[in-house]
This record gives sequence, structure tokens and C-alpha cells, in this order.
Amino acid sequence: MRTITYSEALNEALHEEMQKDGNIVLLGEDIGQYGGVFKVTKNLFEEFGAKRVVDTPISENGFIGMGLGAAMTGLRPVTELMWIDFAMVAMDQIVNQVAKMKYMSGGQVNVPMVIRTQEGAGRGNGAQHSQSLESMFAQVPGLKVVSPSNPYDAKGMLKSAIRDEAPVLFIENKLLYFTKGEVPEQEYTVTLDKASVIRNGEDVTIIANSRMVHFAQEAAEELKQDGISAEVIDLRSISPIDMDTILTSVKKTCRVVLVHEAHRSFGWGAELVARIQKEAFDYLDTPIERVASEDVPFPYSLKLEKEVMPQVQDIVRVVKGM
Amino acid sequence: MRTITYSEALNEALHEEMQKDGNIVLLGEDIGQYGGVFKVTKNLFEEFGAKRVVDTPISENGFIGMGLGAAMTGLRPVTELMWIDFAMVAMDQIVNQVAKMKYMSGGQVNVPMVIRTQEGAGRGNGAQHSQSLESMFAQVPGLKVVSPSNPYDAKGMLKSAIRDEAPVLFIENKLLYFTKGEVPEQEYTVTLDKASVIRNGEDVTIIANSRMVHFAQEAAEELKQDGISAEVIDLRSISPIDMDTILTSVKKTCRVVLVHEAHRSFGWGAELVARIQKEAFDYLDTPIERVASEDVPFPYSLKLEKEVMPQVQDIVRVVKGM
Amino acid sequence: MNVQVKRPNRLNIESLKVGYETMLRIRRFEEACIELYKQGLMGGSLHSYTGQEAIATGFGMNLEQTDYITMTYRGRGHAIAKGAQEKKLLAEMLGRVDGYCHGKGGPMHITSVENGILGANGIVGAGIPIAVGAAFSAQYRETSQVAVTYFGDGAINQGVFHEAINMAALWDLPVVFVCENNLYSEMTPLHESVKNQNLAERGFGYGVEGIVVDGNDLEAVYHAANEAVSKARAGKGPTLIEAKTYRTEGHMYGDSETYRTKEEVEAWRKKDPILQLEARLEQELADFHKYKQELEGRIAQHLTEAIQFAKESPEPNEQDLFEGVL
Amino acid sequence: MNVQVKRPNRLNIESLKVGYETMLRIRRFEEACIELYKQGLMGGSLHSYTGQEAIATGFGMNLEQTDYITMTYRGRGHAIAKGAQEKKLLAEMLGRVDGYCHGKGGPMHITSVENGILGANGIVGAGIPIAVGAAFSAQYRETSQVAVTYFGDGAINQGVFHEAINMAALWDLPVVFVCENNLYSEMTPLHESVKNQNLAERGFGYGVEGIVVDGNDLEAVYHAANEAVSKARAGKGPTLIEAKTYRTEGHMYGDSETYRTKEEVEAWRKKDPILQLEARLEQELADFHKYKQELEGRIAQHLTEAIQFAKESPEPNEQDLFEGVL
Ligand SMILES: Cc1ncc(C[n+]2csc(CCOP(=O)(O)OP(=O)(O)O)c2C)c(N)n1
Ligand SMILES: Cc1ncc(C[n+]2csc(CCOP(=O)(O)OP(=O)(O)O)c2C)c(N)n1
Ligand SMILES: [Mg+2]
Ligand SMILES: [Mg+2]
Repeated sequence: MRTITYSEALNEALHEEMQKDGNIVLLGEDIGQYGGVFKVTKNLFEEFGAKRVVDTPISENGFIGMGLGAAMTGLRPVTELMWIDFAMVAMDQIVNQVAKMKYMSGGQVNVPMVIRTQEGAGRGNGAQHSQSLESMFAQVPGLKVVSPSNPYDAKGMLKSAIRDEAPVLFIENKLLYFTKGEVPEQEYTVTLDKASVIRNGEDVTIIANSRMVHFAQEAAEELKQDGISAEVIDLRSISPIDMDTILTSVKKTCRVVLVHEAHRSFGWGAELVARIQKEAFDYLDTPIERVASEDVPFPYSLKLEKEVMPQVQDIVRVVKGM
Repeated sequence: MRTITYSEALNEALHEEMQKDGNIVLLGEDIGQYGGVFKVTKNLFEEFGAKRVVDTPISENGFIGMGLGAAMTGLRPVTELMWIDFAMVAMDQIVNQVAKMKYMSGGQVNVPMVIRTQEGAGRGNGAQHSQSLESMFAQVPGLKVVSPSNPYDAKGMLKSAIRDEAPVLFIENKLLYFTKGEVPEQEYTVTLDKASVIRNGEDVTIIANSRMVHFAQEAAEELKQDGISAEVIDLRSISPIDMDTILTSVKKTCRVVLVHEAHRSFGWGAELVARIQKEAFDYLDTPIERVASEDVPFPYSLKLEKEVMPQVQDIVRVVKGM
Repeated sequence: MNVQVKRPNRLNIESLKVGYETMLRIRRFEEACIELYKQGLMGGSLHSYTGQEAIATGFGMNLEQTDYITMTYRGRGHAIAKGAQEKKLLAEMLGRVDGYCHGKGGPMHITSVENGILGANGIVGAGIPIAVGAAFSAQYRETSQVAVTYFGDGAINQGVFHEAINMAALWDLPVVFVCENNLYSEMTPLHESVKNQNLAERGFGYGVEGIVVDGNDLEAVYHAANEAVSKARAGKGPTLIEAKTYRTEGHMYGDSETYRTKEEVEAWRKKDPILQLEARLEQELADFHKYKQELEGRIAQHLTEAIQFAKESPEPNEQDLFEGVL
Repeated sequence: MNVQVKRPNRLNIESLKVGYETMLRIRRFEEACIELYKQGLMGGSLHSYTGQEAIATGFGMNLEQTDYITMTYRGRGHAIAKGAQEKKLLAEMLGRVDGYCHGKGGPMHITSVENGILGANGIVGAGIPIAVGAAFSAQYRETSQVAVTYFGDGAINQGVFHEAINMAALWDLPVVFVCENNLYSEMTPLHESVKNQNLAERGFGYGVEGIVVDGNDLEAVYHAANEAVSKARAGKGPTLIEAKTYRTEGHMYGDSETYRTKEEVEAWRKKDPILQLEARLEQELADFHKYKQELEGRIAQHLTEAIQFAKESPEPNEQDLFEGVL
């Protein structure tokens, strides 16, 4: 099968869906002629014009609110927050408006809106450009929160997100954009709310999202050398959580390690611990472990940043210590 | 001892600290002549004048940012976000600026700033005025997050928060303001980061915060009738978490129930589960339970709202089911 | 730097009657709500629109059902003037299943999408970009729909107002920004929040025409609305209208109102928009008092039925609770 | 609606020299950073200040060490003009312990509290209220300190600008808002973000004087800064200054610059603030070329030492990692 980058895969998803549905409109910064800082909207301006690919001023709370108004009145806006850290300036519209509108209106209206953004550290971008904030949004009823880890899922899930009648926070990863993977040329979608077992194993279940899925896979490979067979699950959807897939695995391996780039404390790992110990208490041989970013703002120094973030060796070490 | 309300206790804390330290300045909406919508700043304008008790326009992101600038340059601002739901419009300044400033500057500067606010449901205020968002902020390194449950703590902890060199998100509860409790006339403070065992028991540990502490106490009382002895812990500080106090109790009772008004999923309960099962795995007789708000936006209907929120009977039922 | 101050043109008698009826419906509705609130039938806070009726009415008369509005917690007046039914509004106020939002929205979140009412909002200023988005959508779909967003003098200091009006100006969106300047944001007087004499000045920085109008004069509001709405409909972009008015009730029911004098309130009560309109009607209509009596009777009857409808409507059940989250 | 356009007054030769030296120091510093960035010694993105030096310099010359500034990711120029040392800046750029922020802040978060530099900011617009808070503090403490906040043409569309300038106006705070209009926000040209010809117009709605100045002309900037800073220091409140300029480098290192033509960049290179100032100096100074050569030598020497200092400074260790969180 052909391989393309994660960024190209997202671009194809936007392109195909926009061709099919004239009500899809893109709103974001530098997404027009320039094609987006991560090239996700490349050539869309040329193909669909300024009407459908709208460069906005740096007014995130404003244009997320506009997306909501547009979604309530017949359009399917795909908005872009260039970095998830900037979601903080748009937080009211996301948390208090977009997420709650359907419920507050008694179900009168759907909000078929996508908020695309990207997160993750590892480039020395400093404290305001490195956060992984998915767990903050997962707390908010009324939003779907997903984070694809590879080009295939990126394309298939973005298509599903655009077609979804609910608002979806679609979280990409800055260090995945230019990684490649197999993506079929034929039409397909990937459902938003299913986790994916990407490696079968017997001894331990490693659950990760986004870029950490690759770290988990590498760790599993290394653990294999030591005779430890790890099952790896790509969580894909942070909210809702696909407990079925997770519990099936946990009941087999009886050991769980959760891996995320979000800070350890109060991250989604905690939620999984809470649910797994509740649903599979008697299966657990040992405490569930979390490998996650340290509870400090992301430092600029690349050396310190690496110490803050989870590394493959951290996963290996934790599994071996179980 | 004399009894005063939670609101009066907070007022005394502000009053006493402002008398002692001329660099304390209050910023917020309707806090001046009117004395605040919950009367927490009553008479402070009269005593300290417009210079020190500053009514702001409805510009939360702006005045939280101002608080930060003031805190970096010699003042000790105590800012007020009238409802925690409105923190969403100020999220960038709280999450990306206030919380990170000290660390990003390499420790050059302290940010001795308090952000007072209140949360909680139960009044039929609807989806945008009922949220309990403490867990969102607890995710952010660089903030202390506390929520006193009674007048004594309210006063003692607010005094500590004002004297603290770090930014403190100080979360009150709208339904506690006019509840009464014993508060000594003499000077005292309550340290910010210690949980408090408010009832001793043997069979189960119930950990709650804010208004839920009272629900937990009521539940414990009821459980006693059935011969179940519950230990009740008032968490007080959501971040940092006082694991020592918690683990001591858990190792004694071997059963844990967490109670919060925040939505169940991704709330602070999950974090406690993750830590407790890690630190006291072999002590746990049964899964840790969470009693929390359902994962839906808060509905207006008082009947539905009650179903969403944790109730005393829910705690009793869950404990009995363990 | 000048803002344009609109003086009233005359409306014909039929239009005056339409406006009067709507204003009276709103007034009586708001009064009924206070009664119901006192009876403990509502949750949360109740923010009365009393005293500001001419604004929602003057605009509502210029809007089609397919046009859009967003407004604030003080929003039942806007809803009625936009075609909402009292009975469904009241059912919502009481948290019943027959309310517009099935009891889940409540007073601060009145929404009636079929009437183009895209939501009252509990977050100050937050409805503004939503209306701008609806205007964007109308322009995109090439309809001639217009969006109107109502907000207060306090809301104009929220960042999102600035972000939204800039984009509306930039793209010539069919939206009208209506700042209802009632001189207070909660308990804080205007001059403690801004230096401006006229908030309409806030349009200048974006190239948006700023117009000041007497918000207690239906005819003045009507004509300003008519111009701004027509302009928007013609694709000529947004207008910022500052309607000067006063809320004669407290910010919310139970407000101690220590921040203003009885004299001030009394002076404004004399400028009550309904009183003013009645004075006009008396000149125009020989049988005004009979007309009024009949109208009041009709409205009272209608309201009584609506209250009964609302009270008889069941409360939502646990099943409803989990519906409509996603 | 008029903005005032400031034309340059003449500066005396000593001041011109001071300005020239600062501008050259900034330029050479920024050039060195690009080299170091290319060598892979820096993380993140690098946003050059090249082309805009006259602005930070013209303001810096009017500020005391005790005055405050906040600025953007493009902020080393402002820091140098406010008294920061190259060696500590460079150590920070390289993430070393001897940097101003011990390597934890990096290029986007340069802070030097002892020099009144309250932080560069990675969030567009976010430094604005922080400066207003510092001005509030100065007023509160009754010092004569002034705060200056530098931000871009794109930042003016962030809600927080509007919130902050309104409060500054309301309370007559000693703060100067400096909008460096370099015609682009990242890759988006100004006219796609706003309808304004002059961004200084944005001050009107708050009663804040808006002044346009040629940001590539040190003398013009100096005098506008002098007036605004003096006014603030005298307790007469804020000013909004729009300094028209151009960044001759890409938004960040590696920017493909497809959004503008080579011709446009070339035309602006001819208006380079350093070139312009050199032309002025040539008129005033008989031995300008010798003076320049000496100065360049001095700056190069200084910079070489600073680079060495930075490179030799150790990286922070794990212990540092957990320090300074709370
Ligand atoms: C973002 C935000 N901040 C504060 C509040 C609390 N609040 C509710 S109404 C109000 C005053 C609004 O005043 P104005 O905009 O003039 O509208 P009015 O109530 O006078 O109609 C305030 C401060 C809120 N709901 N949202
Ligand atoms: C809130 C926010 N939105 C978007 C960005 C991404 N971003 C960084 S710089 C920039 C352009 C800013 O333009 P301008 O204010 O003109 O400053 P300049 O870079 O031209 O100096 C953008 C959009 C950001 N950092 N913060
Ligand atoms: Mg008002
Ligand atoms: Mg710019």
C-alpha cells in the first residue's frame, strides 16, 4: 500500500469531505493560501477558494464561537486551533458553549463541528507550546475528544469527526505530522470511539495515545527481548473511553501500564485506573502504573524537556518493575 | 465559641490580612460598594477605599492578567472570579501565565496571588453556573487548588492563601456561604496542604471536598445506624494532595469512597484512585468507589439537577454495596 | 469622533399597535415570572427585562422568523418579540418537559431554533460570536437572513465582543450588534467600567457605524433597527447600536439595589417605554382606553392559560437526563 | 476619526549614537541567533526582530531600569534595549543555566525581573494585561514607574487587548501600548485580519489617544515614545502607538515566505531602520565610517564573548527541573 504522511492523510480527509459536502467550511489562522503551519490545509484554498477556507484574525474565542453559530444553522465548520495551548483563550466557547449547546437547548440542535488542534512536547517549544491538554477537555460532557496516532487513523478518524453530529475535539501531534504510514487510496473511515489493539501480548497491557503509542510499541519490542510479551492498545478516543477493548485485554494480562504526554496527575491515565480497578479488580496482580510527563511546566531546555516527558526506557523500566 | 457564616469568615480573613499588609489589593466584579454578590467583601470598600478594593469591568482575562503583573511587582492581589464557570474566559491567564510565570522565569519571581471563586450546583442555576471545575485546574502545575468546607477552614485557609508566595486558586461553594460554624476570635491560620480527618472510623474511608464533606458526614451518621463505622476525610487541598493522611486512613479501613460534585469522569476522584491503588494496593479489599456528578451538563430542572448531583443516599448506598 | 444619534420617525398606527401589544406581552410575562419565582417554582436567578421592552420589540418587528438572534439571561423579552410562545417559555422557566428546552435550559438558556433564537447565554458576551457565526452561515448559504445579538453595557468589555465585531466588519457579515445600555452591569454603574459617554463609539475602531438611540422610545428603536437590519440584509455589513435604557427592576430578583437611589429609579420609571408609547397612542387613538383594556384582558387571559399549561406540564424524568449530551 | 501621525524631531548626535549602538547590537544579536539556530543549538522556533529595531530602541531610550516591559516571542530586541545582557540572553537561547531563566524559559519567555522585563510571551496578546497590571502596581505604590507593552498587528485582534486597554484608560494607568505593525501576523497579511488602515484607531473606543509613527525611523519613534512615556509618568494615562514597520526575515526561521514577494521585501530592505539611521549619521559625523567600524568591532567582540559564555554554560540538571514550580 502507498505510504503518506500524517499531515497528508489529514489533508486528504479534508479534501474528500469538502468535495462531498458543500457545507463544510474551514476556519483558522494561516490555513488559506499558506496551507497551514503544518501543511494540513495545503492546496485547499486553491481548490475551494476563500469562501470555504477562511483565514481568521488571531481571535480564537471569537471564531470558535462563530463555528458554533455556523454549526447551529446548517454548516459543518472545521475550525483549527493552531496549538492546543491556545485553546485556553477559547475555553469559554469550547467548554461553556459548544459542549453544552445541544443539551441546554433540550436537544433542539446538533453541533456538527470539529475543532482540530495539535499537542505534544519534544521540540523545545517551551511551557506555552508543549502541553497535552486532552484530559482537560475529556472532563467536559458534550465533547468527543480523540487523538489519532498514525496516518491511517488520522484520515479515517477525521472523516468520521467531520460527519459526526456532535462536536469533536480532534487532537493531532506536532511530532507526528511528518511521519509516514500506509493509507489506502480507497474511501474508508475509522470509527471515533473504538480503541485499537495494535499488538497482541500476554503479560502486560500498555495503553497509550497519540505519539506515545509509538513509544509503547518500541518498549514492547524491547521487552520482547527480555521475554516479556506486551499487548499494546492505542486508546484513540479519550472521551468516550472504549472500556470493552481495554477490559478484554486487562483480564488477559492482569497488568496495566498507561502512557501519556499529559502531566501524570489528573491526566486521563487516572481515569483509566479508576475504571479498570472498578471493573477488573480481581484480575489485577499489581498496581496499575502510569508513565507520563512530570508535574512541572515544560521546560525549554531540550535536556530537561526529555526528562519531563515519558521515554521508551521509562516504559520498559516500569513494566520490568511490576 | 462564637459561630459565624462561611461568608463572614472569608470576610474576616480579607479584613485582617488587609489591615496587616498594605500591599494586598482586591480586584473583581461588584466587590466594592456592593460588597460582592455573596457578601464576602462586605464593608471592605468602606474601610479600605476604592484604591484597595477595585471594582473591575467584566474583563476576567484582563484583570487576572493584571493581577499577575501586580503580583510580579510587589503587590499581593486577591482577585475574584464570581463563578468558577467564568474562569473559562480567563483560562489563558490562569493556565498559561499565572501558573507558569515562576517556572518559565527560572524562579526569578514569585506570584503571590489568590484567585477566589466559587463552584457547585444545587440551586437550579443551569449548565453555565453549576460546574465544579477544580480538577481542571489541578492538572496545571504551578497552581495550588484548595476548597474549604466550613467557616473555620475558610478563614484559616484564605489567610494562608494570601500569605502564600505561590498562586492559589481558592474555591468556595455557593451553597456554603450562609452556613454557620465555629470560628475563634483569635488569630489562626489553617495550612493549605493538609487533609483533615473529621470523623474517625474503622470500616471505610470517605474522602470528600467542599460541600460534599457535609454529605459525607451525614452519610457516615446514617451508616452508623447500620453498624458501619466510616472515617471521613475533608480533602481541603486538591493540589497538592495530602497522601499521608489519606494512606494512613486507607491502610486502616481498607475501603475507600470518593465524593465530589465534579463530574465523575476525569475528576479528582480518579487521581486519588490512581494514587491509592498504587501506594496501598495490598490493603484494598474492594474497588475504590466514586460518588460524583453524572457526566452530563447540569440541567436546569431542580429535579434533574438533584439526580445529577451526588446525594447522601448515594454515598450510603455505595458504602453498603462494598 | 462622532456617533450618530437617531431621532424617532413616526410609525403608523398599525405598527404602533403591534409594538405596543408585544411590549405589553413582555411586561406582563416578566411580572408573572416574578410571581412564579416568589412562589418557589423556579430555580436559579431571575433577571427581569422590565423597562427595556422597546428594544427587543423595535428589533423584533424588523426580523423574520428565519432571522437569528442571540441574547442574555435577560432574554425572554427578546424571545417573545422574535415569535416565541409564552406557554413554552413559561414551561421552560418552571423546568418542565414542554418548555422549549425540555426543562434542561432554564431562564438563562432559552433557545428556540425554529424561531431563530439561538440561545440566551449565562456567560456575559458569549452570545455575540455565536450570532456572528449565524451571520457568517447566512452569508455562506447566500440567504438574506440577518442575525441580531443583544448584550449589555457590561458585556462590551468582554474580549470576545471585540474579536467578533472585528470579524463581522472584516467580512461584511449581516449582523447587528445591539448594546442595551441600562447603566449598570449587575451592581456596578457604567462609569466605573468605561470612560465612554457613548458605547456606540466602540464600533469606530473596526470601521463599524455606531448609532445611539433612545432605547425607551419604540419608534426610535424601530427606525434604527430598520436601517441596520436592511443594511445587513443588503450585504452592507454590521452596525453597532447602543440603545440607552434602564432596568427598573433589580439586576435579579432579590437584588438589594443599594447601588442606586430610589429617586433615580423613579425618574426612569417616568420614562418607562410603555408609558411613553401609551402617551403616543392616546394621541392617535380616540378609544385608546377601551383598546388598552381589551388588550390587557386578552394578554392576561393568554398568560393565565400559559401559566396553567406550564404548571401542568410534567417534570422531566431520569431518562431525559441522559439524552442530548452528544 | 483621526489618528495623529508623528513626524520626527531631530535628536542630538549623542542620542543618535546611543540609539545606533543599541540597534546594531540587536541586529547582530539576531543574526548570531540565526547562526546558532542553524547549528542546532536551540529548540523550538526562532522569531527574528530584524527590521524592527528602531521601535524597541526608541522606547528603550525613554525607559528607566525600574520601568516595566512585556513583549512577544520576538522579544530579544526589546530586552537588549531595556538593559538585558547579551550573554545571559544567549545562554537562555541555548537553554543553559546561566541564562536569565536558567534555561527553562527559552527564546519565547525571556524574563529579567531586575531589568523590569516581565516576560516575553508565547501566547499572542497575553503580555498586554500583565503590563497593565505592572502599571496598576506602580500607580498603587505611587512610584513614577511606567510600563510598556509591545505586541503585533495580529495581537490587536485578541480579546484581551481590548479588556486591558479599557481598564488602563479607565484608571489612567501609566502604560504605553506599542503595536508593532509589521504588516503580517505569521503568514496572514494585515488586510485579511482587519479593515483598518491605521491600527491606532483602535484606541478611540476607549478614549485612548492613538498615534501612528514610522517604526523604521528611530527619531520618530523616540519622540513618540518620549511623549507617551512622559504622559504616563505624569499620571495622565495610557497611549496607543502604532509603529509601522516590517520584519525583513520570515515569521520564524525556516518560514517559506510564500505569502509575500521578493520585491516587497526588497523595497522594505531599502527602508531598513539601520540604513536610514546610518544615512543620518553620515550627515552628522565626519568620521562616521571609522566610528561605525570601531563600533562594529566592539559589538562583534562583545558578541563573540557572549556566545562563548553561553556555549560554555552548563545545561540544567534534574534537580533544577523540579525547582520553581510553586
Ligand atoms: C464572563 C462573565 N462574567 C461575569 C458574569 C456575572 N454577571 C452576570 S450578569 C453581569 C452583568 C452584565 O451587565 P450588562 O452586560 O450590562 O447586562 P445587564 O445585566 O445590565 O443586562 C455579570 C457581571 C457572567 N455571567 N459572565
Ligand atoms: C493566542 C495565540 N494564537 C495564535 C498563536 C500563533 N501565532 C504565533 S505568532 C502569530 C502571529 C502574530 O502576529 P503579530 O501579532 O502581528 O506579531 P508578529 O509575529 O508579526 O510580530 C500567531 C498567529 C499564538 N501564539 N497565540
Ligand atoms: Mg447593563
Ligand atoms: Mg505582525
